This record gives sequence, C-alpha cells and structure tokens, in this order.
Amino acid sequence: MTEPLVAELLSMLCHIAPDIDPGVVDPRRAMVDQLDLDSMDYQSFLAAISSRYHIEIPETDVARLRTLEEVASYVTEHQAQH
Amino acid sequence: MTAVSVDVTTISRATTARSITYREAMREALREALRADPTVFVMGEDVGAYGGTYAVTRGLLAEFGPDRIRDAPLSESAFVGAGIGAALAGMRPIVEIMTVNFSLLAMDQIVNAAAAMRHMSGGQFHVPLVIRMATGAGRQLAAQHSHSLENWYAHVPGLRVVAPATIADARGMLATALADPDPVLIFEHVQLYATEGELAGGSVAVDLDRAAIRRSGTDATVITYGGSLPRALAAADELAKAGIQIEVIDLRSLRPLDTATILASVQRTHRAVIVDEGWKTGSLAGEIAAILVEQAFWELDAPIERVCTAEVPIPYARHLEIAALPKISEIVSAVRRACHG
Amino acid sequence: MNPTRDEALRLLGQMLLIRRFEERAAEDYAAEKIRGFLHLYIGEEAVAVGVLDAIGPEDAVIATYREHGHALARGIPPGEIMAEMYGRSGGCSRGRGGSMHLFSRAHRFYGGHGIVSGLLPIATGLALAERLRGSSVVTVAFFGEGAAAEGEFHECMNLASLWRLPVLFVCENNLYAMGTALSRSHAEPEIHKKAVAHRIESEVVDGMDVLAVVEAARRAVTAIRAQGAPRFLECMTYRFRPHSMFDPELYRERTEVERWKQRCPIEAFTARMREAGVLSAEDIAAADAEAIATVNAARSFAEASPIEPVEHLLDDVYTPRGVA
Amino acid sequence: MGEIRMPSLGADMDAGTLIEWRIAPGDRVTRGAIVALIETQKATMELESFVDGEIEELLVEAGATVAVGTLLARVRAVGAEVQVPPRVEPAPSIAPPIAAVMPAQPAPRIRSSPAARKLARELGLDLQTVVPSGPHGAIVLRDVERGRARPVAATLVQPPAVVPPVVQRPPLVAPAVTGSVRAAIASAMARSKREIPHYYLSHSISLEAALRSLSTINAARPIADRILPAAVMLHAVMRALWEVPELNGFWIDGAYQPSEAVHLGTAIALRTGGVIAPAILDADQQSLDQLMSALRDLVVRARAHRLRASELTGATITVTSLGDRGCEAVWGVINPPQVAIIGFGAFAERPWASAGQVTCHRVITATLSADHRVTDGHRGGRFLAELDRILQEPITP
Repeated sequence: MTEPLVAELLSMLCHIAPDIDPGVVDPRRAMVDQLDLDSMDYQSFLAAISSRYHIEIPETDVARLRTLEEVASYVTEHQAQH
Repeated sequence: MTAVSVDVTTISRATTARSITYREAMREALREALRADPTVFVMGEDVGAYGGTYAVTRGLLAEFGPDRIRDAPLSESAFVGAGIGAALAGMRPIVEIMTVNFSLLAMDQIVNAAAAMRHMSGGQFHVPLVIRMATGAGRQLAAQHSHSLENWYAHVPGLRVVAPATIADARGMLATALADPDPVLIFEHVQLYATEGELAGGSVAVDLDRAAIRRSGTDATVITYGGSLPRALAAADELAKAGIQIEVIDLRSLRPLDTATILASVQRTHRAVIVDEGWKTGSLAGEIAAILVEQAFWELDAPIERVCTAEVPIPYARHLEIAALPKISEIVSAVRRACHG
Repeated sequence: MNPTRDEALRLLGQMLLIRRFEERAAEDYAAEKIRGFLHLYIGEEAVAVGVLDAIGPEDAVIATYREHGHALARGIPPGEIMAEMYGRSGGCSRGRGGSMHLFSRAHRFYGGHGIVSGLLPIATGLALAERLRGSSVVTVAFFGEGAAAEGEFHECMNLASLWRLPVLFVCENNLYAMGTALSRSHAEPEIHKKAVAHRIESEVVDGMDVLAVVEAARRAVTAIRAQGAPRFLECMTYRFRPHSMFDPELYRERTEVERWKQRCPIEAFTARMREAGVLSAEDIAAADAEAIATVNAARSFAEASPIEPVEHLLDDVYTPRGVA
Repeated sequence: MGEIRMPSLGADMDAGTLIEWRIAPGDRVTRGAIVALIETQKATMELESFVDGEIEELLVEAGATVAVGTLLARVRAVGAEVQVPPRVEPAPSIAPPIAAVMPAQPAPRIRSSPAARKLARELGLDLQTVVPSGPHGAIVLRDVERGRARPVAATLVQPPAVVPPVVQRPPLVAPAVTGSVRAAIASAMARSKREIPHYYLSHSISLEAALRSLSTINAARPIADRILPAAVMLHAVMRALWEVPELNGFWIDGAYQPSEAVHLGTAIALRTGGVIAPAILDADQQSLDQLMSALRDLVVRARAHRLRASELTGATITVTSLGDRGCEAVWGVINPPQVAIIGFGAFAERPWASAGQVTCHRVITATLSADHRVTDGHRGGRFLAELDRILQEPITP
C-alpha cells in the first residue's frame, strides 16, 4: 500500500539529491547512511514532504524518520489525520 | 561633422617669459590683431571709452580710435548682426558681448544667420566673425549675469565654440579664431580674467582642433573646459595625495569636440568624470557622456560621472552661489566613485 | 519720370518676368514640384523692380523670404532661382535654401531671410563694412511693415543713423503682417515715422507705381552716397496673393483684394506707357511673350538640373580647409 | 569548430611555454586527448583538448611562451561520418554532465563594467568565474585582472585539463573523466602542501548552549525554516572573522591581499566523488536565517550541478565539516590562494568539566589550518577562542 508513496518519496529525494541512484535504494535502510545524505539534504527532503503533503513535521519527530518506509508511514499517518 | 582646420599664421615675437593676467593676454591678442589687419575692428557695449566690462579692451580706444574700437548701443541683436554683415562684406569684426546671458538677445543673429549663412547660401557666403563673451558664475552676479550657456551654441552646426582656460590660450586663441573663415564664439570665464601666469614669448597659435591634456594620469579622465579647469586641477592635486592620478583634459574647443583625445584618454583610464559649469540637464557633459557611451562603451569600467551646476538660476548670496557651482570636493568624490572606492 | 522706351521695356520686362515666374511657381507648387513655404510677390513687383533699378552691381541687396522678385530684378538667372525652388543642384543656393533663401555672391544678393527683421542687422553690418572701408557702395534692405514691430528694427534704425551707415531701408508696406492688419499691429501705422524718430530721412511712395518708386529710390541712393547716412523708403503696396500657399485669407475681404488689383502695377505701367506713346501694344505683348519664354526656359533648366547627391549633405556647414 | 588555448593552470600563471605538440594538423582529436605539453613556472602539464575534431592549424610553435588565453590551435569539425559526441543519456544513476545541464538554465545576468567584459572576452575568461568587487556587486576591470592572475575555474565548457588548483573542483563532467579531476585535485593539494607553510590549531567547543537555543528556535518553526547546526557554525565563523580578519584573503604573487568581502567557501561532498567548496557570497552581510537559506540554496544547486562559477572560485576562506560523517576532527588543507581553512568534526556527547562539575555536553572539535606566511598561531588561537565565545551566546536568527 505504501509502494506508490515510497516511489513518490524516492522521486522527491532524487530531485533534492540528483546524484543518488534510485535503483539501489533500500526503503528499509537508513537513508543517511545508505545514500550519503548530509543534514542539509535531509532537511530539504523533509521540508519538501512537509510542503507537498501539507503536514507538520515537528523537530522532535525528525529523529525517527530514518528510512523511506518510516517516512512513508509517517506521511500516511499524518495525512489520515486530516 | 566636418571639422574645420585652418592654417594659422603664427605671429610670434621673441619675448621673454613674463607674468601676465588672462585679461592682459586677451588684450594683447586684440592689440596684435588690430595692428596686423586693418579689416579687424572691435565692436560691443562699452568696449571703448569704458574700457570693456571686464576691462579687456582698456586702452585700445586710444591706440585705434573709435572706428575700430566701436562702442555699440545696447542692442545686442543689431551689433552682433552688424558684425555678421560686416564679416559678409569682407571685414574681420570682433564683437564683444558683455555676458552670455545678454547674447540671448542676439541669439537669432548667431543661430539663424551666422551659423546658417554658409549652408543656406549653398556655400557662397561665409561669416568670418569672432564673438567674444564672458560666461560663468562666481562673482555674485546672480541669475542674469552668471550662466554658462556655451553649450547652447555648441549645439549649433556652423559655429565654432572655444573656451580658453589658460593664459596661453587666452593669448593665442584669438589669432586662430580670426583666421577661421567661419563664425567663432570665444567664451571667457569671468573667474579667469584675474588669473595670472607665466607666458613665454608672444602669441603662439592655438590649434583649436585639439583638446589639451593639462595633466596626465592613469586612474581616471576628468574632462572639462574654461573656468572649471582650475578646479579640476586642484582636485587632481588632492586626489594625487591619495594616490589617485587623474588625467585632466581641457577641451578648449566645445564645437567641434576633439573626440579622439577624449576617447584615447578614456581608453587608457577606463573612467570618465566630466566637469561642466552648465546645468546638467541637456549639458555638454551629457553630450560627452553620450559620445563615450557610443564610442568607448567597452572601455568603461565605471559609470560616467558628471559634476555640473545645480539646476537652479544662479543665486546671489555667496554661500548659495558656491553651493550651486561644481566644487573641488565634488570632483574628488566623483573621481573616487568612478575608481570604485 | 519720363522713361525712354528702353527704360520702359526694362522695367516692364522685369515686372512681367516676376509675375509670370510666380504664376508658374504657384502652378508648380500645386504640382508638388516646389515644396516648403512659397511666398508670392505678385502685386508688389513695382517695389523691387523700381528700387533695384536705382542701384548698381557693386551695391549690396538683402531681402526677406518673399524675395523671388528681388532676386529676379537683381539679375539672378531665373533658371537658377527656379532650380533652387525645385531643390536642385543647379539652384542658386544649391538646393539648401529653397524659396526663402535665395543667394548670389555674383550679384551681391545676400539672401532671402526667414526671420522677420533678422536681415536688418546684417544690412546694417554690410553698410558698416562699406563705411569703414570708405566706399560709396550702398546696401539696400527690403523688409515688410511687420518687421517694424520687432525690436531689432529699432536697434538697426538707431545704429544705422547713429553711425551714419550707407543703407537704404525699403519698407514694403503691404498692410498685412501675414494675417495681421497694419492697424492691429502698429500704434503708429505710418512706418516711416518710426525711422524719422531715429533721425533717418524718410519718404513714402506709391509702391504700385514703378516710376514713382524708381524716382524715390534714385533720390534716396544719391543722398546716401552724398551724405553717407541712411534713408528710409516706405512703399505702399499690396500682395494680390495669399501670404503663402497655405493661407486661406480669412483676414481680408475679397473686395479689398479686387480693389487693389485694379491698381496692378504692371497694368498701370503699361497703360501709362501706351498713353504716353512710349510703348505699343505689340511691345507689351512681345515683352510678355519674352517673360513667358524665359520662365519656360527657367522651368526646363530647373527640371533638367540634377539633385544634390546625399553624400554632399554636410557640405558648406564649415568652410573647407584652404578656402577663403 | 573549436579552439585550443593556453589555459590558466595556477594562481600566478600569466603565461605558459609550449614544450611540445603531441598532435599535428590533420590529426583527429577527441575530447580529453592530450595534445601538448606545456610548462608553467611551477610544473610541466599535459594539455588536453576539450573539443572533438580535426586539428586544422597549429598557431604556436614549440618553445614559444605565450599569454594565458592565447589561441594555440584551431580544431575543425570532422566529416559527417565521424561520430558526434553521444548525447548523455539521462540515466538517473549518472549525474548529468554539467555542460549539458547548464545551457538549459538561463545564465544569470552578470553585472559587470563594459571594460571588464571586454577584457574577459579578450582573455577568454568566463565572467562567471570572476569575483566581483565593484559597486552593487559589479565585476570591474581589476576583478578581471585579478581573475587572470588567480586560479580560474574551468568555465562550464572548459576541459578537465583546465582545472583550478583548488581542492573543491566540481565534477563538471561525467564520472568518466573524474580521474583527471582527481589528478587535478591531487596536483593542487600537493601544491598547497608544498608551498603553503600550514600551521594547525584545534579547540574543543561545547555546543550545548547553542544547540539548546537552536532547538527552542526550531521547535517553533516549520521544517523548511529550521536552522541547521551547520549554518550556526558558518555564522559563528563569519563573526569570528571580524575579530581576526587576516584569515580572510589571498596569498598572491608573494604577498598577502586581504579581502574586504567574506565569501565563505563551504565544502560539500559529492556522492559521485570529489568535493566542492562553493562560496556563500558576501556571507558577512547575512543574518543567520539568510545564511541558512543561502546554504540550503547552495547545497541544492551543488547537488544539481547548478552552481554559478563565481561561487565555485569566489571563496575567500573555506569551512569544511565532516561532522555528518562522524569524524571527530578534520585538519583541512588550505585551498590556494586562500590562507586559512576551518574544520568541524562531529558533535558528540562528552563529559564536560565546568565550574568543578562534570556534565554531559555535546562537544565539537574546531580546527584551523592557516598560512603561516600570513598569520601565526597566536592570531589563529584568537580566532578559535572567539569562535568559542560566540557559540556560547544565545542564537539570534
């Protein structure tokens, strides 16, 4: 169910970090380690998600958004609240 | 525009260098011309018995008599036009107008007749007339005796407009002007009359086709003429203390302009500051700026700066008059801006 | 004055030449061969012809923008005048001047000037040169009564009188400054009195009578040469045509024009000469035919004259090096 | 079709000597091929062609010394049978070569004086590589003249051979040529180490106060507006430079030239290899929020190969931070002609003794590598102390 969402998130990630290879991304691995993202990339990614899905991502939640799947779940969860 | 260049007969006398005022240099030039050519005569308001508003012609009446040092009634249009007519008929009149402000009463004659005559007659008639007039501010003469309107005449094809800024030019330009077959307007800045300087020898013919580089420099070109030249040179001294070397160009001829000298200098310095006592709007400074943009655009490393008179009729009160006129400090600032710092 | 047959033929021939020339000029204007302003002199021929008959080739002449008549009477070749109006290279001002600015150095004709009264200071200066030179040359200046309202007019009357300059001021009083009637522009409508105020000897003459004009002009010129002082001649005249080709003539009555036309200087002169037995009807017809032939030749000359090359546009703004 | 010009290969290179041609008229060359050996005052270098084609004419003979920018050879297009350079496939796994990306971007309007433009054209210098110093950020003549003397970044279409002797050279071309970029980085860094007498200082700084202050600020902000610790560090560096401005400038032609402007080079590692240090221009004019925006913008564009060349070469001082990689400290190699580089390691919880008490603090190791020709350890230490002081202050966005 989260598959299309994961793909969409991946596409957004590629937009922010065009030098990653989406073909090798494992949605269950922590993005920072796997994709060599730095804090700025990551913030930009989460900001894009916040903007696109109209959800607030409090500072305190950031630490638990490590994998694409976690992010997808988070998005699904918070969208459902609206 | 076809620039006219005339072979000038140099009337040079071997005299030793002496100190002389701008006014005296002018008078010497007049005396020399009157002596050399019987067709030369001087005409204007109070040039004879009074000795000239600015005392340039003092003493000439005694030597040359009232026919050749001819006091004219207060009728600028008539006596300037009479100068045109006399020139048409083969004389070499030198007409003096008290100030450029008064010349407006004769502007019809200067612009519609003198300047146009050669062309509208298909080259049959030319007007070898010299008109001298005082210009400029600085003597608290207020709004009808202080303006710098030479640019109005420099606008007009058919006229040659010159502005001697140095003692040597005051001494030498008249002969060149008299040798010119077309009307020449000589603008003498009132602030210059009392300036004094060394003059070597007698008359040295001035090449009116060439601007003079009064000071060489590499950092910026200051283009000026007439009464603003001393200010530009003073600014150059001040800037030199700060390590900024400016080139100061004295245009000498306002029409035609020696574009080549201006362009060559700006090609070296890449920065131009124009100092012109005229009002900035529609000024000669604007014309020069336009020439630089048209012909030296790719050489410019900074916006062209203009230092001109404030857009106000010249006021009487000393401090207001000073405030209205281009100042040395403004030239310095303009050069500094042009040099980016 | 009782002219000889030759004198009569000369005066008639010149007046007819001006008349026929201008009639054709008006035609050519309508056909767009002549453009700009065209100010016709028709009706006033006796003034130019009469005054210029009184001076010699060494004398100087200067006139207003309504100067075809003066240029023709001064002897400038009609072809060159017409070519000038056509804007051609063969024009007397090489196409630079047009109708209003006819010049000829050879004829000491110092132009056609478009600024009303602007020619007066120049005339004064031409005379000043002769005064300084001590020559007996006279300068003749033609201007309209409209010029007498200008400050320059008074400056020049004063200057010429003050300096005793050999100049003949000829006021062609045709009663209208463009469309403004004399009475509406002059507090003192007797223009010669303004000259008198400057102590210039003045005379009023019927400008429709060429012989009267000749006589008055001769008197004035003789006096100038003898006394070395200016003279003023007010010639009462009338232009039969509008001010210029653009003028609808709203300011004057047709009847007034018709009344003046009854006094046509050419008809008046021919009638008088026939009456006096100086000229025959054949003489007059022949003179007219000659004038028409001259005008036709002038038009042919103008037509055949090349236009100035545009490369010469900037010529004669300044004197080239080595000239003059 | 193309030209081969004497490249600028070093900070003080005005001219180069053509040692030998490796090609002759009529030879076919491909992009990247070695066409000549050139000698500079510092080293003999290989000159690569950056165009495909056939050598039409050699214009400079071997042995000749010519100014940078001089046309050395003309290259004409080869016949139609010749394979044109393949269009780069937009394979998502490969970063598009910047040369292919950039033309699609409208070139930013560069404010420059006409004379500067003319000289740049004459020198074959891309104005984007020139750091402005004129009014309103305009490039003026002196900037181009300095640009000629200073390391010039490859213009976007310049070959890998014309690499700036700076460590943070961007991979302007596809990874296939990264090797030569690598070589250029190696050469430049070797030069730095060879020529610049580095001295090194380090200092541990507690970030506890700063990070807490930052959390408070960020908690009230949407994620897009949150400030990252990296920006806090950059801002602190910029402020500390007010105290020790001599770290901000250049060593050119045997002399130190201070820079009035602070263009803060920020090392950004690229996943495709290499590292670039584009500059946040006029960093000293910016608030923390502005600096954060500038940094975000810079990183995004760096990832997308959309940096302006002036950003690539404009830095007056560089900050490198390997904190995200978990390294404790980084000792930077100065990026010539700059005179200092500041390094930040990861911040990590450490026992922190203060006022007789040991508590747990997040601590970072700040280092300074500086050019001893310009400053000495005392001034360097002053800088780190100032940095520490600033980081103990409450954060003002």
